Parts: sequence; structure tokens; C-alpha cells
Amino acid sequence: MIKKDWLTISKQETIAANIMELTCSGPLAKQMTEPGQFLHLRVDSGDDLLLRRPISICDVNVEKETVTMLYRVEGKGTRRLSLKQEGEKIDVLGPLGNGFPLDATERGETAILVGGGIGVPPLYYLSKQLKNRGVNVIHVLGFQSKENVFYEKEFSELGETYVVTADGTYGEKGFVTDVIKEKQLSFDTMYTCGPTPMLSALQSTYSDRRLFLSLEERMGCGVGACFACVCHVVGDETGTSYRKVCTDGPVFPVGEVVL
Amino acid sequence: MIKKDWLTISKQETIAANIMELTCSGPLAKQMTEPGQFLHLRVDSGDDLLLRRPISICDVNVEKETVTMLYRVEGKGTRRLSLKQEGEKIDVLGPLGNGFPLDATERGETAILVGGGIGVPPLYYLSKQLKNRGVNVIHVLGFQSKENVFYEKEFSELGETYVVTADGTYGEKGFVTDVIKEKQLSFDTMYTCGPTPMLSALQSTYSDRRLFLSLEERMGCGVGACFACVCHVVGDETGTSYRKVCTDGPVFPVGEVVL
Amino acid sequence: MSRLKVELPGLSMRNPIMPASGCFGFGKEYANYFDLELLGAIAIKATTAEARFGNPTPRVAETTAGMLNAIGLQNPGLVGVMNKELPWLSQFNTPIVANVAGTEIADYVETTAKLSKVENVHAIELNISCPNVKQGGIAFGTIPHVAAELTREVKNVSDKPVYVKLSPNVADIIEIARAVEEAGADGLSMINTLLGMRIDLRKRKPILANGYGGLSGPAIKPVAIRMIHQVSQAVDIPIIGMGGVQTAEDVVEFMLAGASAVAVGTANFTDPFVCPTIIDELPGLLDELGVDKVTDLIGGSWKTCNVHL
Amino acid sequence: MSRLKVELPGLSMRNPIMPASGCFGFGKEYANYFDLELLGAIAIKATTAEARFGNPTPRVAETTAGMLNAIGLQNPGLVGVMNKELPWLSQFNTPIVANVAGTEIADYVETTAKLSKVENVHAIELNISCPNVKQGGIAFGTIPHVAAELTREVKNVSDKPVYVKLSPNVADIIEIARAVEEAGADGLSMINTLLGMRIDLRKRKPILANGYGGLSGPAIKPVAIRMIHQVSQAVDIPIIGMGGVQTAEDVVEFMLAGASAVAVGTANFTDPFVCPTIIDELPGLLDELGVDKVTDLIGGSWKTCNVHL
Ligand SMILES: Cc1cc2nc3c(=O)[nH]c(=O)nc-3n(C[C@H](O)[C@H](O)[C@H](O)COP(=O)(O)OP(=O)(O)OC[C@H]3O[C@@H](n4cnc5c(N)ncnc54)[C@H](O)[C@@H]3O)c2cc1C
Ligand SMILES: Cc1cc2nc3c(=O)[nH]c(=O)nc-3n(C[C@H](O)[C@H](O)[C@H](O)COP(=O)(O)OP(=O)(O)OC[C@H]3O[C@@H](n4cnc5c(N)ncnc54)[C@H](O)[C@@H]3O)c2cc1C
Ligand SMILES: Cc1cc2nc3c(=O)[nH]c(=O)nc-3n(C[C@H](O)[C@H](O)[C@H](O)COP(=O)(O)O)c2cc1C
Ligand SMILES: Cc1cc2nc3c(=O)[nH]c(=O)nc-3n(C[C@H](O)[C@H](O)[C@H](O)COP(=O)(O)O)c2cc1C
Ligand code: FES
Ligand code: FES
Repeated sequence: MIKKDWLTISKQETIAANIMELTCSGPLAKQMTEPGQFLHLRVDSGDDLLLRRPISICDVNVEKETVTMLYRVEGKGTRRLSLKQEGEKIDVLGPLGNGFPLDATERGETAILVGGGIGVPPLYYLSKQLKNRGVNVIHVLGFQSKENVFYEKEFSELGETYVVTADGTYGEKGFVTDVIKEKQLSFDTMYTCGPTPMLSALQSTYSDRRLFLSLEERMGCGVGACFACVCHVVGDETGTSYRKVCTDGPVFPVGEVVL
Repeated sequence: MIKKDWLTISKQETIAANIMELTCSGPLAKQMTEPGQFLHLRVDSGDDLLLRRPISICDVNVEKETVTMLYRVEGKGTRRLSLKQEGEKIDVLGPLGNGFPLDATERGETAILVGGGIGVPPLYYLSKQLKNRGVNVIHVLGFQSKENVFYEKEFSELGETYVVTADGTYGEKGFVTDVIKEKQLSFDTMYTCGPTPMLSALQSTYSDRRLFLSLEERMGCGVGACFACVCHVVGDETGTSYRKVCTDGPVFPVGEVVL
Repeated sequence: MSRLKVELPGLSMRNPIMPASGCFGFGKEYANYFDLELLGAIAIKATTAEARFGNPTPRVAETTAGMLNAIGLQNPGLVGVMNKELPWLSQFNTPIVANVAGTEIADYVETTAKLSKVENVHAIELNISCPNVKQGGIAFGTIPHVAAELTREVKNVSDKPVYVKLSPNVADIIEIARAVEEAGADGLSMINTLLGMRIDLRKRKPILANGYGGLSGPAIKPVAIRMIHQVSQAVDIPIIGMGGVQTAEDVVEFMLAGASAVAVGTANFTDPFVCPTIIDELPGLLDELGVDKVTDLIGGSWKTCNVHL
Repeated sequence: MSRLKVELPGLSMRNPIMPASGCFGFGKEYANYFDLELLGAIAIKATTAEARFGNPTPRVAETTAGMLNAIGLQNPGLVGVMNKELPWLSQFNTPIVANVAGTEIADYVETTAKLSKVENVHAIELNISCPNVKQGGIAFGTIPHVAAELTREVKNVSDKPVYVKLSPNVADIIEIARAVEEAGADGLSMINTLLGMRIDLRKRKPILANGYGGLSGPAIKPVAIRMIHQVSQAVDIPIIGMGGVQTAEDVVEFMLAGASAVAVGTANFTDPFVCPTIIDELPGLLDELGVDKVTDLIGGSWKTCNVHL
């Protein structure tokens, strides 16, 4: 199985404030079948940025061998990535990690996908696959402000979609948790990815439900060797048990790890 | 006066083994009127290669605002430079240093231009300008081997041209000094640029002639501030006198500095 | 390919390349990428007497041409390593260097005594950069007599050759090197990381939860080369060199400086295939440099040249 | 633009940016590029009692994200600096920091006594990284009591505040900093270069004619930040921070670590306009960070946060 390869950029464009949509192609894409997994990108071959950047898989076309990633221009690496042109190649390691369990939701059941900011992208590929399996999908997508909203249309085509902004400039005002309550959205499974405060809020509210959370942590290797990305295990009394976000996660069932 | 600007690559191609011809355009070119001066190039904006690379001016078209440089792919910097495409920009500081004195040779006199390897390029712009001033130019160009020879045709169009290769695979066999003697080439002024052993040989043979030598030294700033590129002065008893290759040179009259 | 062979105390290496301790776990992960029998040796993650979780996250931060880490010696402890990691590694015919850490001399002694008895452990690497609780948290590796004492005690109980891994955070690396050599070290590993820090401008606090961390990667290579050049001329025991190695050229530079073998750390994160790639490229580079055997390079920068430093 | 103002002993700076000693000559060259009155101060090249040619060439070598230099303190000597360089600099209304070097305490004392009387010298910067001939070539800066003695003697004769420039090549930077503070230093400059080396693979010898050289540039920034963070919490005198500064962000990081002003060295070579560019970009960055005055940043990483190190 190939694990590292060069993908060729087929398209890159800005789709919201500081948010880029990057589509690449290459045989590696064929292996990207599990939503919630991530790719570890080497931005370029310069020696000044040594570490790879973890970016979630947002969408894949296995036949056409293309993969789409959405990312926010944050620091040096993503800034440099955003300057790459069509036709340039990037060195990609992956797909890595354990994604969202599709079979946690039966055909005919309802899954609610709750995303916050740059945690939204992996939910898109998840939603597509759930829908393919006959699951009813609801999306609650939280953003800072109107200018940060992306992929509303894409999600709407798959199922009911609520957009929430913290400042109320678009969609509902407030937090994703408010909307789920206010709209009394009911669901069998919840899948979520986003900032830790959001994950914590969801974990404490829905601790007794079928809930899967995708975590973020600074990574070194991305493959489980360096112990950079560990988190504690709920209920571990020795304090030495751990899970690695890069290989055990990034997706964990509710109640497994300490957020 | 502009001293640092972005030039746009208009052409880059391989013209001999590991030798690239790079043509760039931009208003800065208008200031590049003195043959023997050099440009200090920042290869790219990555932070891994901090130092600029000194490259001689090989040819300039002041009207069209273009400058040509020839360089050998040596280490990290020139390797990376060689990958740059037409349309890309490079950050150029210059023109820097003191070039070859044109007025050391009168109209009607003969100048012999002796180049070794990657010391050949600055002689081209020099030859053009000398010829324009009515000076008779002779070129003796030394290379390692046939595959390294470049610009023979260009120099031939300006004047008598002898190519010498160390291994005899092209032109005369041996060193440039051999050829000057064997062919009994006579001249009023000699201008030279090339490896230090060649410069030393010429300096000792022609110490009583009008001879100008262009030196090479590792540089920091390129502008005279860091004292990286100094050489001793001939006859200095204190041992503390110096010349800076970057600002006092790279061209020095015979007998001024210790090679 | 015997031109790549290197013989060191306890380590019969098919080539001079090993992954550096802490950058390769216990080998399992990278075994998914390539055959571990391609490697000259494997330095496994630091083992402490008890299992340790290590520091809070974030534990890594990027710096220009380097990275900071403050993993905090997370490891499954002596028992975990002996019962699980080493047995798994025994399937590979590649010598194992077991990196040992602790906060008191007794920890090191206990861990070494047991680990060095394991058949597929071929050498012990003493990580003396750890803070010594008895000395108020000052690292063992910065005080020559403390480093020597630790070395002596560990040598007393070790069934296998002991390499002492030096910290670069000292004024006089030669002094430490000589002290541990006299105390019986069979070899040296150098360098460990430089102590560094990065601050998050917006949060106004260190990026690493631990505040400070160890700087590794190409940024520190010139410091490593200098220290190896100094120490290799001052001691008679071999040196495993490390600090920023990414390419076959780097390996040659380390060996010319005085290293007898080379470990690759951070570069594994940039490219999981970096070790086999380097091993692959070494013979071609030796040809280019007109070098017959890789061992001919050792100390070449001072053995054959008359530059006085 | 008073929000950029910084007041330090002897130095009333319009902004916290100065070029670092040795990386800006005596100002003449860069005066061709921009108005030197844009700068907060100027640290001029090390001055020694006698004129010095310095080391043979090559004197510089590039390293990944850094460079090595072994200039060897080339300078026109006390007389040359006083008669030629300082008078020329007096046309600019920008405080001058005169960097002083030597190989014996007497050299430092002589040079400081004279230089500190020159009107446009506003402060002395003691370069204690120089090898001390009396101590067998060990740098003054690595032994606390030697550094303290040097500081005391120099303070005795100096008409201007004295900043001691610390070498990072030590195990315990706090110890040295405290020693020179107690000896009367008015401020600290840190860090000087890390000792490093590069080897030419083909020639099998060091690239620098001098063998070893000082490593500077972004590669060393994390070490500088760490040391400033440590020292600024341990002393009461201000710190001029340096080591790899290239951008306004870097300046903020140094000040949050504990520096009161910042010097820019190697980056001048990469971009001769780097100092004015940084000065230009600082106000916008302060706005972005919600900072009113640049001095509000000083020590911000430890003054306002509860991380214990
Ligand atoms: C499993 C996973 C999936 C992710 N998926 C996405 C995604 O789909 N889209 C997206 O925009 N972002 C995603 N992120 C966050 C993304 O990795 C960071 O924003 C990115 O690495 C920042 O790099 P930079 O060069 O811009 O920032 P810099 O600050 O220059 O980065 C410096 C170092 O810190 C690391 N780092 C900085 N911020 C983060 C962060 N938030 N999380 C992890 N490492 C960080 C970088 O990887 C790098 O090693 C994901 C993170 C993880 C762990
Ligand atoms: C005044 C002057 C004019 C020059 N003109 C030309 C020219 O027209 N064409 C050409 O091909 N070369 C020229 N050179 C040499 C050219 O500068 C080097 O070949 C080039 O800098 C090597 O860079 P690199 O990144 O490939 O090598 P690296 O080894 O990666 O360079 C590392 C560092 O060493 C310096 N360096 C390495 N070799 C040399 C060298 N021979 N001279 C000076 N610095 C060096 C680099 O500038 C850089 O700072 C000139 C040098 C000088 C001083
Ligand atoms: C994430 C990480 C973890 C490390 N853990 C250890 C360790 O457990 N024991 C040890 O002796 N060195 C450890 N090191 C240091 C490396 O083994 C090596 O000495 C150092 O990183 C320099 O090499 P490099 O620049 O190739 O990474 C670690 C380094 C890194 C980056
Ligand atoms: C070429 C060069 C020459 C230097 N000369 C001196 C000097 O004369 N005196 C001194 O105290 N520091 C000298 N330094 C050290 C710098 O002032 C500075 O402390 C160091 O380079 C770190 O800063 P940087 O990374 O911004 O360059 C020199 C540095 C360089 C690169
Ligand atoms: S990033 Fe290395 S173990 Fe997870
Ligand atoms: S390169 Fe700096 S003085 Fe010449």
C-alpha cells in the first residue's frame, strides 16, 4: 500500500475569508475512503519548515483520483501552501488516523454532524458517505462571522443544514449547541469536529449518546512514533494511559479521552 | 538610485554542462553599465538559504532593461535558482562593486580578456563595451573539458577567440597561460577573471603590464559592512590594511592585493 | 555492500545509519513504511524505570529549520519495554540501542541492569540530559563529575556496552566527554537537543505547555559538527553523531567531523523514508567522493588536514 | 510614533530596533540604503585597542537557516574608530552603542575608557565572548567570576552605561547574567553566536579558514528566546535581545520573552532594508495584537501568564 506520494494540484481557490479549497489528484486518492482521516502535507521541500501539516480529507473522488482539502491560512505553512499553483506537486503522507465510524449509524437512522470553523471540512465527506448508506443527515455548522462561512450549499444538498455565526451576521446567532437545543434537533448519532470548547460542550451535554468527536493536536510525526499528540484516557487512575490523536484518533467515541 | 529590486525572469536555459543562462528584466538593469560588477541574488524567500549569491553581470541591454547572468549549478542556492521558471521574480541587490576600468585601454589598443571557467561571463559584457570604444579585443577562454565550453560563438563575434581545455577535448589543450605564450599574443591591457591559481599565474607572469584581475571571495553582506571578503594589500607591513572584494573590488589592478 | 559496514562496541552495523532515540518510537510505526532490517541499528525511545505519561500538550513546536519538543520521556516503563516492545523488535536482525533515562542515579542503574540483559539489546545509550532531582533539577550532563559518576554506576551493572549521550548545553563539551570516557563509557552519542523556546504572540505564552523544549533539526547541525570535531580529537571512544541529519551528504559531514555512525532524528518526521533513502544514496556519494569504505571518512576533516584549531 | 519609544540606560531610542554589532560595520554602507535616523540605535563593529586584520578567509559559511562567521574582530582599532568612524556617525541623531572587545582585561579597560568619553557614544557593549589569552583561550563569557571581574574593571573607567553581551555557549546563562549584574552592568545584550562548524565534503576540511565560527540567524532564535526568558526573570537590568530577528513578529517575540530592545544582525545581509522595514511594520502589528506601547510587551510571556517553568 502506498503511504506517501506526490499529488498534483488541480485547483486551488479562496472560498471564504482565509479559507482555501485545494483539490489534488493522484493514485493515492484511491485509498482515501474513510471520512475523518487526515493527510500530512509537506508544504515544500525547503528546509525552513520541517514539520508536515495535518489537513483533513474533505472530499474524495475515488474514480477520478482526486481529493479536496479545505484549510485556513494560519501561519507560515498554510500561507506558503496557499501560494501554490495548479500543476505544482505536493508531498502527501496518508491517509492517516482513524476516521468516523460509519457503521455506528444504521440505514434509516439520523445522524447530526456538528462542525465548528475549520472543523467543518471532514464532515462533508462523512455526510456524503452516510447519505449513500441511507442515513438521514442533519448539519449544524458554526462559524465566527458571515465572511467565514463556507460549503453551506454543498451541505444543503445532502440534508438539512443550519449555519450559526458567533456574531449573528449570518444564519442563527450563537453557538452550535444553542441551535441544536432551540431547534430541538433529534438524532441517533452525533459526529463532531471543531474547537475544543465546542467539543467539551457537546461531550458534557450528550455524554450518554452515540457521539464521536474528532480532536486536534500539534503533531510531530503523524504516524504514532513521537508521542507529540497524546491525550489522557478517561478514568485512568495510573495517569499513564494515553491515546495518540494521530493514530488512535483523530476520532474518538465520547467518554474515551480527556479533552 | 534603486539598489534592490525584483527582476522578472524572461528566460533560463542550460547552455553547457551545469551552466545556466539566466535573463531577467526590470528597471534595475538600466543601472548596470559597468562590466565586472556583480549582482547579489536572493534565491527565494525561504529562510533556509539566508545569504545572497554573488553572480557577475554577463550582458545587459539597457534599453530593453534586461540583464543576462551565466552561472554554474554548484550547491543548494544555484540548484534552486536553476529550477526557477520564466515569469518568476527574483530579489536582486546591485549592481555592486567596482568593475573593469574601460578607460585603461585607449581606442585602437588591444585588450586581451582571459577567462577561466565560471570567470568567463563578466568578460563578455566587458568585451562588448571595449569593442564599442574601438578597442581591439582578443579572448582566451579556459575550460575543464569540452562539455563545459560556452559562449565561444558570442565571443568570436567580437574578436579573436581561443578556447583552451585542460583535458584537450576541445580547442587547445592546457592552460590559458600556455596559449598566450604559444600564440605569442600581444596586447596593451589584460583583463582577467577566473580561479585563483589562474589569476596568480597571470599576475606573476605579467606583473609589469596593465593587468586587472577580478577576484572571488565568500561574501556575507556584499555591500562592505561585514568584513567577510577582505584580502591583504601587497606591501602592507602592518598587516592590517585590507581591501574588500565586494566594494573595493571585485576587480583590482595587478599588484594591489595579495591573491 | 560491505563498504557501508561499521563495527562499534556491541553494534555490528550493516551501515552507519540508525534512527535517533525518541524519533522512531519502538520501531512499530515505521515498520509499516520500510523493512527495519535495512537499518544499521535502531535507537529506541528512552526507557525509565516506571511508566511515564510525560508533559502536557502541546509538546512540539516548529522553529525555523528546527523543532522544539518537550515530550517528557513518555514511555511504557521498563516492564512495558521488556515485555512488549523488545520481544516485538526481536523479529528483526538489527541491533537495538536502548536509551535509558531517569531522575536519580538509582533509576538509571535499575533500568540498565535489566535492559542490558535482554538478548536483542546490543548497547545502552545513557541519556544524561535529564534533570537530576537530587541536584536541584540541573541536568546530569552539565556537570562533569556527576556525569562521570552516573556513567560509572551504570557501567558497573551493564551487560552491554554503554554509550553516553551528551547534552550540548554546556560551555565545555570536551571536559564532559573526557569525564565519561574515564568513567568507562564505551562510546558517546552526541548531540542531544539544545534548550530552546518559542512564544505565541497572541496568547503571550510559550507554545509548548512545558515552556522550554529541546531544539533539534538542521538548525543545530553546525553545533553538532563542531562538538563532534572537538570531542573526537579528545577521546579514544567512538561517537554516534546526530543533530539535523537529513541527507547522505550530512552523514558524510558528520563522519568527516569524527563520528563513526550517525543517527537521524527529526528528519523521520519530515520524511518517514529518510533512513532507507540515505542508506540508498550513500554508495553513490562515496563513489563521487572517491571513498572506498565509509569508515575511511571517520575523522577525515582532522586526520588528513593540517588546519589547526 | 511615541508608542515605539524605549528608554534604556544611556539610550533614548525612538524605537526598539538597532542593527547588531558586526553586522552593520560603522554604518556607512547602509547609509547608502536608508536614513540612519530611522533606527532606534546603532551598535557598531567591535573595537579593539589595536587595529586588527582578523582571520584568514573564507570567513563566512552558510548553514541551514543560519550562517557561521569567523571575522576575527577585524577593525581599525581604537584610534581609527575615534578619529574616523565616530566623527562620521555624529551627523546622525541616533544613539551609538560601541562594542568593545579584547583578549585581556587591560585591553577592554583601555578601549572603554577612551571610547566612553566620545560624545556620540551613548553606551558600551562588552563583547565577553572573546577568548581570554590569560585564561588559556577560554572565553571570558563562560566563567562567571571572570565575566564579573571584567565587568567591574570596565565599569570603573566607563563614562557611559555598560551592556554586557553574553555568550550562549554556557550551561547556565542565569549564573553569568547575575554575576555581571552584581558587578555593575547596566544592561545585557544577548545572545552572541553559538560556536559551530561546517565541513567541505570534497576538501575534507572546514569551510571556514578558522575552523570554527559563530552561528547566527533564525536557526538560533529559539535558544535566544529561551535564554532571554530565563535571564529577564532573574535580573533587574534591561536586555537588548538578538539572535535571528528578521521580522516585526520576531521583535514582539523577543520583547514578550523579556527583551527591552532588539538588535538585528544577520538579517541585514539577507535584506539591507530589514531594519526600516521592521520599524515600519511594528505599529500595524501592535494594533493587531491590541498593544498600545511597545514597552507593554516587555516580559509579557511571564508577567501576565501563570505558566511555571
Ligand atoms: C487531525 C487534524 C486535522 C486538521 N484538519 C484541518 C483542516 O482540514 N483544515 C485546516 O485548515 N486545518 C486543519 N487542521 C489544523 C492545521 O493542521 C493547522 O492549522 C496547520 O497545521 C497550521 O499550520 P501553519 O503552518 O499555518 O501554522 P504554523 O503556526 O506556522 O505552524 C507551526 C506548527 O504548528 C502546527 N500547528 C499550528 N496550528 C495547529 C493546529 N491548530 N493543529 C495542529 N497543529 C497545528 C503546524 O502543523 C506546524 O507544525 C487539522 C489539524 C489536525 C491535528
Ligand atoms: C564577485 C563574484 C562574482 C561571481 N560571479 C559568478 C558568475 O557569474 N557565475 C557563477 O556561476 N558564479 C559566480 N560566482 C560564484 C558564485 O557566487 C558561487 O558559485 C555561488 O554563490 C555558489 O552558491 P551555491 O548556493 O550554489 O553554493 P553553496 O555551497 O550552497 O553556497 C553556500 C554559500 O557559499 C557561498 N559560495 C559558495 N561558493 C562560492 C564561490 N565560489 N564564491 C563565492 N561564494 C561562494 C555562497 O554564496 C553561499 O553563501 C561569483 C562570485 C563572486 C564573489
Ligand atoms: C520528539 C523527540 C523526542 C526525543 N526523545 C529522546 C529520547 O527519548 N531520548 C534521547 O536521548 N533523545 C531524544 N531526542 C533527541 C534525539 O534523539 C536527537 O539527539 C536530537 O533530536 C538531535 O537529532 P535530530 O536533529 O536529527 O533530531 C528526541 C528528539 C525529538 C525531536
Ligand atoms: C558577520 C558577523 C560579525 C559579528 N561581529 C560581532 C562583533 O564584532 N561583536 C559582537 O559583539 N558581536 C558580533 N556578532 C554577533 C551579532 O552581533 C549577534 O549577536 C549575532 O549575530 C546574533 O544575531 P543575528 O542572529 O541577528 O545575527 C557578529 C555577527 C556576525 C554574523
Ligand atoms: S504526531 Fe507523532 S505520535 Fe502522534
Ligand atoms: S561581503 Fe560583507 S564586506 Fe564584503
